[in-house]
Amino acid sequence: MPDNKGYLYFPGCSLRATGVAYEESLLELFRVLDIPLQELEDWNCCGATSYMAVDEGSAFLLSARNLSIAGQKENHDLMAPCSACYLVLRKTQDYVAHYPEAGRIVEEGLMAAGLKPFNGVHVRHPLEILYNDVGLARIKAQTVRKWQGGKLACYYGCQAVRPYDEVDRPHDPVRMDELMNAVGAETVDYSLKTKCCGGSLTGTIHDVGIRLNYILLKEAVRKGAEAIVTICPLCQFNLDAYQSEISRQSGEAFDVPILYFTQVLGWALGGDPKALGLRRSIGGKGLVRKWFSPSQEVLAHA
Amino acid sequence: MSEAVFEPRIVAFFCNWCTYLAADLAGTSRMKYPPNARVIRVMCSGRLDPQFMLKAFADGADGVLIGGCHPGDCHYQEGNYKCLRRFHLLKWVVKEMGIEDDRFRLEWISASEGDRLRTVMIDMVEKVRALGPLHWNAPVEEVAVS
Amino acid sequence: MKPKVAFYWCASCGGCEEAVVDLAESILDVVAAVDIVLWPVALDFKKADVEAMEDGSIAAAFINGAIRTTEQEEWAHLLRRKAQTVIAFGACAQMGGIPGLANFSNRAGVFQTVYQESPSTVNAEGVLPETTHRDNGHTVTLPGFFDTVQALHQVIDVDYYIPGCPPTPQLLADAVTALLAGKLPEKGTVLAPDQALCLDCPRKDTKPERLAISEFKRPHQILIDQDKCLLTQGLLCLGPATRSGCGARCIEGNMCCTGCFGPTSRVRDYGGKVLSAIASAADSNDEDQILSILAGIPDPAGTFYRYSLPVSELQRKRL
Amino acid sequence: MPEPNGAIRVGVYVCHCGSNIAGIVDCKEVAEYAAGLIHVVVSREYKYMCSDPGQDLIRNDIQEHNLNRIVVASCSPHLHEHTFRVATANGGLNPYYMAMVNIREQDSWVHTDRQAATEKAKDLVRAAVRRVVLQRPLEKARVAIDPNVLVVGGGIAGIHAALTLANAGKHVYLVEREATIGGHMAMFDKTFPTLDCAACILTPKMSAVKAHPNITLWTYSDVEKVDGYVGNYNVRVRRRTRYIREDLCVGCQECIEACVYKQPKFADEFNQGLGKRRPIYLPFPQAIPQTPVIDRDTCIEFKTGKCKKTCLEVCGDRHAIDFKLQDQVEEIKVGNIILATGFQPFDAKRIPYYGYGHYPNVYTSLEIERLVNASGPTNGEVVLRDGKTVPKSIGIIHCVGSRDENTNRWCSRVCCMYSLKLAHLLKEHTGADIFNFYIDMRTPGKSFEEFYQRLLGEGVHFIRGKVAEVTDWVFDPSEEGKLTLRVEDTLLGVVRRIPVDMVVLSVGMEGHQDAQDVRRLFNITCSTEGFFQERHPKLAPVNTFTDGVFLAGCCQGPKDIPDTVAQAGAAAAEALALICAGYVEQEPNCAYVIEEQCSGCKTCIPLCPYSAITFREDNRAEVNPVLCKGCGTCVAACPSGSLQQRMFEDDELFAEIEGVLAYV
Repeated sequence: MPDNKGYLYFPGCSLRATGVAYEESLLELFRVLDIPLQELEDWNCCGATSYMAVDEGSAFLLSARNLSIAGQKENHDLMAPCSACYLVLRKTQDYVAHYPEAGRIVEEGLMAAGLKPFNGVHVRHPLEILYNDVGLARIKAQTVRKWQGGKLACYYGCQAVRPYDEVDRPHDPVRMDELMNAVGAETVDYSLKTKCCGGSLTGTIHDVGIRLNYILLKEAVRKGAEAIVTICPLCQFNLDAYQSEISRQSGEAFDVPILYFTQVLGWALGGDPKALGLRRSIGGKGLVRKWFSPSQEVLAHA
Repeated sequence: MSEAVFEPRIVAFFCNWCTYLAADLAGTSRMKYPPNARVIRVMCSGRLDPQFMLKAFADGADGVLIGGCHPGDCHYQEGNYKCLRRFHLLKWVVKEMGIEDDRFRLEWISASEGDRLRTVMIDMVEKVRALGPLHWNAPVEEVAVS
Repeated sequence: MKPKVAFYWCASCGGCEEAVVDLAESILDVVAAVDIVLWPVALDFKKADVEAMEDGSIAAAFINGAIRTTEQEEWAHLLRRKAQTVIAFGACAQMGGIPGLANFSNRAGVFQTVYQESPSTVNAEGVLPETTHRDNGHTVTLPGFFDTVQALHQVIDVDYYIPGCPPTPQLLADAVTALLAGKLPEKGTVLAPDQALCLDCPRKDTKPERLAISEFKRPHQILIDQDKCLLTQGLLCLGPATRSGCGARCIEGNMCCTGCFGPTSRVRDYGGKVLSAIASAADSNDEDQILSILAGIPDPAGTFYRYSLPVSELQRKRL
Repeated sequence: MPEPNGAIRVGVYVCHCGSNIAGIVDCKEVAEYAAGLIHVVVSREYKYMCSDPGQDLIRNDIQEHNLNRIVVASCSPHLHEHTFRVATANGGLNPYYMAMVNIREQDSWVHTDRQAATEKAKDLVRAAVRRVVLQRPLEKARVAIDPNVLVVGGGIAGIHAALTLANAGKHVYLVEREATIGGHMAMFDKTFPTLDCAACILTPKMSAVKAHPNITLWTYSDVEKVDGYVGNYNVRVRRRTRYIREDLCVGCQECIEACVYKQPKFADEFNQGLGKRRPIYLPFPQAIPQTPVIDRDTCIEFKTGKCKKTCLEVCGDRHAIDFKLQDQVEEIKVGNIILATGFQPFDAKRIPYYGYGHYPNVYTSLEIERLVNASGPTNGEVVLRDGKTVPKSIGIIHCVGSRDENTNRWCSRVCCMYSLKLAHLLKEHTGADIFNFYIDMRTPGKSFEEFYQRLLGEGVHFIRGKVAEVTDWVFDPSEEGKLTLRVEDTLLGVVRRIPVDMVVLSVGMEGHQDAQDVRRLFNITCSTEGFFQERHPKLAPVNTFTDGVFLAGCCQGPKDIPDTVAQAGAAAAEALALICAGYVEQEPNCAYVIEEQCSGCKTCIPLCPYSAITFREDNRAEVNPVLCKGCGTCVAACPSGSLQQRMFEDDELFAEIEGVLAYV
């Protein structure tokens, strides 16, 4: 679809909390791309993770309310940057369409709330928007700062790519890699790109969560990556926030920047470094400062 | 059949090579579907004279289902296309006579699609059940007073 | 003494009466040969006179028109009693004919159109016909009007049918001759050839062996070729499905056959059969294309059942 | 219609089929109901109508009660219509005075409500009774069988079928798409469980085909068009040109050596791309025919027109090479067709988490066949893609693209055995540690299980579990530089990580990509899995629903070499049976014109797919009964009702419609 009419934007809780750097860099990136984003008014929790596990029906209803609001809008492309939001919204549509039981719950719920049933809402993820709607060609063309930083490991996590295959190939996604390459960044063949980041396990069964993140960091480094790039606030948080603890436990010192792909792209496309939420990084502060500093500005098309 | 829940009468015309075999396959695979349809076998859906379908409605069928080979797969090369042409023109006529769309269907079901046959049967019965009886052959009481 | 013959008209336009008159001179032979005891359109007889006749005293009753009122029904029964042979005369008596198209509606619908909606009507009070009406002490009555129009044989037992809208004088003459000679065929026969019109069509040689219609035309849309098969010109000629015996008069007049002679004896539902033949000729295997080709046929049901709706499988529209 | 013996007397027979029908349909009630129908004189229920006593029941009743119409309510007419026609004929009636009612496949087997199923059976029986009353006596027409046979596909199935027929003195056209016959079997190294060399047993048969006077071999050719019917098929075959005349080429192969490409440069299909070939090449040394092919896409002459054409020079006055050669189109007449088009191996790329195409040292089983083969790309030396390292540990994953909801659900039947074979061969060649990962070990076949035992003895490791992924991420230093298989060992009940140097994916079998086109070409059906559908899974495994078209080998479903050869023989025998009979009887269901009623409107003529209707001098249509296949399309269209179809007359069908609906 033509990006001039822009997208409806569903931030979700993460982008207003642990993942605020994601929102900052995303908004800056779309600003430089000159693609308008219209925040969905009066949006509520997407119903993700724990809620989905406690009471599926209510979780669907939470999502359904957001979809219903979006359904009344002119623009039906609803962008959900958080993988969890993306998945639950998408899953709600899917279940309502294919499982009468879920359909009934949602229909009755919406009716009780005086909301219209949603139709034609197209749930989108920024990775797939940048790849399909904007396109590598335009990204290349608009790259002003050639990437001078180190090799990157693109980490997709699970929720954005499975079970739905609209964001990328479920088992071997490549679009983030291609976007990174498009702005001159080299990516490593990272075999764990869709493995588990522990999700909320870091909060519940801590040891397991920590171990999973340890594996991710260790393999990225082994493959020669100096930073990990993510498309999901939860992945980013887990990998970033627990690095010191992981280092302590494993006795291996990790100091790896965990970036959002929108930060790298935003920077490459000439966004204001201050607007990219870079200062919020925990791991690999030094590298982040180095890579995104004016000294690194090499004109791409010079 | 008890009128408690209305059990529609469906007359199904199946071609010998695809849909009739699909119905046999559904049987050998022990798939279950409602018993409302009565199947009449013809060699090819191209044999179906619109008079047959009209007759079925006139005699009290609540729905008529035609099953033929998928386009391009007709055992007789193009019989199903002839059926398709007649079906559409007949469907308009039948509609003008006040018979709802869901009562008259043409479905392409190949010999290997036992499951599809089952789905179509279930769907057709449910849709016709929802429409209620047609009872064309029920005597019309004529009151001449105005 | 001469055999008694009766002519009666029910729901019809009068065209069939014309057919009788069209016997021209030869009508005198008929008059000479038979004794016309009833012919409302030409001579004045009262119902009482007919009732007074002995049952079976009329040799043959030619009844034209469909049955749509109680009066017509009564007359049909009356004549059935009085006549040895009843002949359904013309398309309306045989199949319901043009009046039969009223079966796409019902009494209420017909009254609505005729007494209220038709442009020529001024009926502010919305007065509709009633079977009985009291007016200062007097009661006037009208026949009842049926919801459904019926062909003659759907009301009484019919011996023979003479098709056509109207029938040709020739068919009538032949029938009368056969009647007088006592040479009538098996009961229930349609007194006309049992093949389709194409057989007698003057243009039959111009029809290609592989007809495929990619667009249906309407007479006003094209300059109709005087000599070419009308179907090949994309016109909806129903000749292939229609009984011959009319002498292809419409074709001679460069017009399509509309099917007034009805189907051959092998066909149960004229409309269903003719649409099958027509649809088969649609020149495409692509569903959308098929639809757009067939969409060129105006009012399919009305076209294919123009004369035969009341005797078709479905007989009338479901309201 | 007039009866030889006066009134119409119908006998109705309701079959229990053991409990298959009687389990749901109340056969007694149905029979009693039928007894009350007009014209019905006898109405019985019986356990197995298709059994001899069942058939005798019909015969005796016909004589005792002088019945003149028979109705049998049992299974699908596709199964037993013939049986009961014969029974009817044995009673002295015309076999077409029988009508069959399907109350098994389309009633008892698909419904659960006893009462409703019984009502349905009654309706169908009532309709059949009304129909049978109107049925006419008919005679089957005979059609002569052309003794020539077309065999499509030159794998072991096609080869064996062709030789069988040729040895029986019938002429065979063997058409193969590739440049050589031999099919997949020619690519195999050894065959399980006997481990005899595939080439050694196959190549003699290949040469026999070439040499056989009764076989016309067309390789590098495709069947383009098929029409006609059993006994009389007209087939058009396109022989793609190889730019080398088969008649002039002596197979010296000097042209190949002489090619301007000093070194082979292009991926060699026969060796699964593990080896290289030149633009002018012979698929493999024992190829039949021994005529090289020039590949347009890689040949310089075709790409630029500026080649030195050294091949042409060396061929010299033999003039076998001609760059201007065109495809040849052959038109042949055959009576029977045997399809032996084989299978295609599952594309391992479809399972990304096994890393095929991503990690160089992940191989398909077919690649390994070539790798261990003495005449293969490495002359039988098993090395990794780097061309030198000999693997010290090898993992073989079974059921890749088989028994898998995400790809193919069916078992490919041969993978367990060939995986064992490869395990043996690889161990033999490399002495490596070999791990077989299997879901279930399936070794049903003569001395298959023994072979499995033997492998266990050879110290091959067997791990029961579906491999989750093949990955290069390192968890433990021992995994560095290796491929790690992550798998749940369901016998130990633990998740294991097993690092290996080489991974072999035992890919399953699929129907060919173009199976659908082929199916249409020959007017047969495909199962949902994409294999050709046999007429009956048990009783007609090599027949199709199109008479005179038979199946052999893996195009019908996965099978090993012995089963394939057996089936090929069976297909040949089926064809021979028809040829020897000399004729087939045609179902008398063709259309006919009621002359005196036809008005010559020509509506029917363009509708006939077989041009069986002609327009006569006397302005009437006429149906040629030999060409008519009995679809009835013309009948439905005849606007004056002057065309009818035998066995499906208008009045018979109207009676059937009235019958099913005449309920109270």
